[in-house]
Amino acid sequence: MDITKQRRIQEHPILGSYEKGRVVHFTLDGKDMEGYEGEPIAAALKASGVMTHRYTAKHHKPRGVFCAIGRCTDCVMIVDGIPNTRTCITPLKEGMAVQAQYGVQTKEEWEASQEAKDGE
Amino acid sequence: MACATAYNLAKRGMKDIIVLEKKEIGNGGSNRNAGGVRQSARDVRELPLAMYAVSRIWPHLGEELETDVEYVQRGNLRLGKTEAHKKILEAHTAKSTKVGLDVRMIDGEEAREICPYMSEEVTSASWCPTDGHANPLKTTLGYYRMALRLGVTFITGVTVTGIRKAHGKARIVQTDDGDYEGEKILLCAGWESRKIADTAGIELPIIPERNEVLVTEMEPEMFPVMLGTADSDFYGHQSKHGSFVMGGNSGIQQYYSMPDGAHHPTGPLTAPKISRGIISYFPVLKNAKIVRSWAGYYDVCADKVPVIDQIPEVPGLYIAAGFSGHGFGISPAVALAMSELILDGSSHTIDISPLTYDRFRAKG
Amino acid sequence: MSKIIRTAAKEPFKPEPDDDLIICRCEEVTKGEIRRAVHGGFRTTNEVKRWLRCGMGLCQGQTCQRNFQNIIAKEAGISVKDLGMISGRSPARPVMIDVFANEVIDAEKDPEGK
Amino acid sequence: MIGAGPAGLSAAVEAAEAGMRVAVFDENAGPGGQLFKQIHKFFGSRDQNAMIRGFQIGRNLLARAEAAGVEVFLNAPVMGIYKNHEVLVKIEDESVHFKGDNIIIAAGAAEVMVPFCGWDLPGVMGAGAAQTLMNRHGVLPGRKVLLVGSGNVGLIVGLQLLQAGCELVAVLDAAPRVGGYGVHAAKIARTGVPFLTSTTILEAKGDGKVEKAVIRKVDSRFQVIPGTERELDVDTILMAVGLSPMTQLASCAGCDVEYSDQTGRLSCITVTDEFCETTVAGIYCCGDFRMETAEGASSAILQGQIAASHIAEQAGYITGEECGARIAKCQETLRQMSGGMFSVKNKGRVDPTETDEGYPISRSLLERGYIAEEELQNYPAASYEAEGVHPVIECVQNIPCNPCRDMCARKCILVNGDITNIPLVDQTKKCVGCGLCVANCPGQSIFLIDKTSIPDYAAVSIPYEFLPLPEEGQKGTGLDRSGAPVCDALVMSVKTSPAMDKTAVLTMKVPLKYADSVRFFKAEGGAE
Repeated sequence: MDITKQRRIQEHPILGSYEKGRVVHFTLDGKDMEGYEGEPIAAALKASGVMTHRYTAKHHKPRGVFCAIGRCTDCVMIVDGIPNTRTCITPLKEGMAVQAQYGVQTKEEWEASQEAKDGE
Repeated sequence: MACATAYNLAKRGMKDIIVLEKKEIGNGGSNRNAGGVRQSARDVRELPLAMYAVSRIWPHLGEELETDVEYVQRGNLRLGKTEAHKKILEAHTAKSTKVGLDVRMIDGEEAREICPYMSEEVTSASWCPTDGHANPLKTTLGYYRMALRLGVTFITGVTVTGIRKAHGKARIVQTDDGDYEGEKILLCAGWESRKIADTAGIELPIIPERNEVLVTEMEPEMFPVMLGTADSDFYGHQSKHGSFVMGGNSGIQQYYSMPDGAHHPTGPLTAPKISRGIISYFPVLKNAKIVRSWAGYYDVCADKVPVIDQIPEVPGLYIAAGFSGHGFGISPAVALAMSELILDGSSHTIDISPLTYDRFRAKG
Repeated sequence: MSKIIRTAAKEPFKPEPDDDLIICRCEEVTKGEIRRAVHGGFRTTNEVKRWLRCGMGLCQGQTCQRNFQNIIAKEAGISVKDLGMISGRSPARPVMIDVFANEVIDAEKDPEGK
Repeated sequence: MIGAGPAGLSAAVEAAEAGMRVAVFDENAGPGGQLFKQIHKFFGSRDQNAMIRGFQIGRNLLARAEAAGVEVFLNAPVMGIYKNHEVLVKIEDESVHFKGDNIIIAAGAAEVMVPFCGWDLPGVMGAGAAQTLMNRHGVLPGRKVLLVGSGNVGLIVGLQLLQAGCELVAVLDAAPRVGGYGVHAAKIARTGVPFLTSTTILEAKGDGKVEKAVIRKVDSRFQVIPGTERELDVDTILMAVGLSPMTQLASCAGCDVEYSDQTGRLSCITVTDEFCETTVAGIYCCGDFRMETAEGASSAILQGQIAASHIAEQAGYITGEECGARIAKCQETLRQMSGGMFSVKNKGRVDPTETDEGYPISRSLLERGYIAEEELQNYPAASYEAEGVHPVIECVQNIPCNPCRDMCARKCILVNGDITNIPLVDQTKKCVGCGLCVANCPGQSIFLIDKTSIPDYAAVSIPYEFLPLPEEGQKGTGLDRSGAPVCDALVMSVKTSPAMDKTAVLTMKVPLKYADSVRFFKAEGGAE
């Protein structure tokens, strides 16, 4: 999503404008996204209206940001191939590949493993 | 051991069984281990216990305890990188095959076929396809739950301080909660068995040795085998949950700190050492995140196999201790043997004759 | 930890309408599973944790410990004060194996890291 | 020092200024802990950072730490604490061993989360999470928000949601009364946000994310009243149920950790003595929100100073006398700040019927978040009549705060005796209408009223912290304390100045008979 259309506070009555890094591009499940360099990945996703970060391993339920300070670990995603990355405290960088996490896998891997299980 | 033995005794109809525990259920070694259910690389004196457990008990244990003990029988690889490692592995393999265990030496290639994530540096391995692993927490607690159902009473939060004789027989268990009486008393308190046995005039050559286990976050299913190395860099497996459970020790930490009973502290040097061990065999795991580590104490016996015996000098006293870090896998069989010792006067199903309490002799 | 005498539950387990409520978010353990564990004889924080994995996930019980303790306490009819706590263990945050492996012991002697 | 929040930094400054060598480790990319998301003006006394916004306190502390030569390691989570005060710290891709003569654990607190059906849906968050998103990162946490919990954290976040531009649908509390300071609640209530006390959340509903919240009433014993279920359209549900100390590092070090009701409710804390020393000698623990004082961060700062002073004395860097004096001063401030009707000893146990001064308690403030007009007569400073412009102080609970007294150059405002006493107006002194008390009252509970200067009209001055800032001559509606529209209002002036620190003082003209009713301004056509 174009950064100017995101759910961001343009001017705050107390904080004024926010000091932000440059605009960077990253991908979410292959889709092009925009955010500010150095802000947490979760902040960039929230600004773009992304709610679901992952689906749980056991009940396959969606989860999103919960504590936003790195403690609850609910917001984890696969970032540049590494699963269980806490997006609320991982700074965004140009070109990052962010993927929703299914259990601890990508959607494709997860679907393949489910099929394999069903086949057994 | 206590939970499993109590269960076996109650299953055979014994009444009035009381289990005393200082802290909580499953605080000892049966809970604090990496879950190996192994026959390979064992001392031949305890191999009958291991082989009986693997062939007769583990396959049905989950059903019997009405819980998933996560038993996976997909083999054990013990890995080597050097000629010296290979020699260690070959020696174990030779001894085990002599008593009928299906274990053989394989090369690095074949090991990588079994477990494709392994480093190219691995050049040899012993392979025992009937070995495996299980979840120690579910197993120990599962035994507890079933024993409870069969009428066993467990009393936790009570510290045993000694065992006293009455009329020439072991009779009274002294605790910080007063005296408990029993016609038969089984002592299976890990490394702490030693000081309790002492009060009954029996000295067990057992010392504590701290080991630590690292637990990773959940990972995709990668390998079902149990792992160990010739050099004992680490041992462990991937659990059903997906986390890797890998144990080891620093080789020096036990000289620095002795257990204080209440707190099971980990040392600052051990986890890094185990981590290096894991990466050197499985570079693919380098990005896996450790979420927790914990420590437990091996009850290391002078000759590295346990004492499982009734004590003629103190009639009514039974001891199962000194498992030296490999008690979990055989615990279902030990419990069976011990229940027979207690109820029938001898272990008639499994041969435990080399594991007597009075076998220790000075060398030379 | 104080003395607890444990014997088998005399009454059968009674389900409650909100038994499927998730308590441990990481390991997706429900209220009903925790209640059932207490009914089955587990009475301390660690026992329930080891039996069900609640508090054993990525966050190591930071979010759920208190909540599952409340359920144990209510079910067992005891105070949360008597349940014991999950012990804090290294690492306090998830840390990659290769970071753990990469030890620097003499930072003090060589503060520049040369 | 583990943690570069208010406790850790203040302890570091104190120790470094005493001559000790200090290293601070923090897992975050920036120092300050949760201070940098605190954008409200702090309560307390002037020498304890009153009137200063949290993030500014953080900046001040950092500057002092830097000047004192404190070494701060960021992105450096402490992995474990071992025997002999050894710590293992993750720094970039290394695990670095450090040893200290002493360790202070100042690892902060985590939000308490209470499970309800659907609490795992995306869109249910901690109130602190929302605060982080909007105040640190400038991102809206949601559009239509339901806030669960009316303690001070909830109330503070509630106002911040409004400031960020979110719609706050309601503030819920299971208790029959608002938990936090009435003045905090009143800031929200007058914008029109309803307070639903004796109400709990039953369920968060939605397809893959929060779309609705189901709430219901409970009785005084927290038992559900059947048939009271109601659905609210919201996309975000925030929980502000409380904070609990992070104890795992202390526990890892072998320090005793236990459940205690020291905070007024049962929570798990690290056991410490009066100097913040744990049961492991040389390891201290402070600032983890176990002290529920006016501002968690202020008490954290004081605790940090106590711990560091004690360490400095033990290690021979300051004399016993010096240490004793410093600690006594901190402890006295802590005592004062934790007094009043919100003190630990009163909280949740007694339902006071009158203030320390003997005024009746405002029931409306407790139940609905604003003072009912007919209750105002109970409070002298809120209900007196005077010629010309004069301050009306709607601060009617015993809370530890007194900057109003210090801000008035004319000495119109008095806070006698304890800091928790309710402010009074000295009518012999003449107010000049400078508005500094209005802008700097952390509770935003002071208004200037002038009923005599314009025939048939009154001038009402209110604190205003929203955007867009209304302009002189702008027309709009005057809202009462509950946010209900009362009359037309015309903006006469909007004052800002550095001394007012981002709180504008908006003066509006309203018909005289509404002078005691109107407490907020809503611009015509625009959102509030």
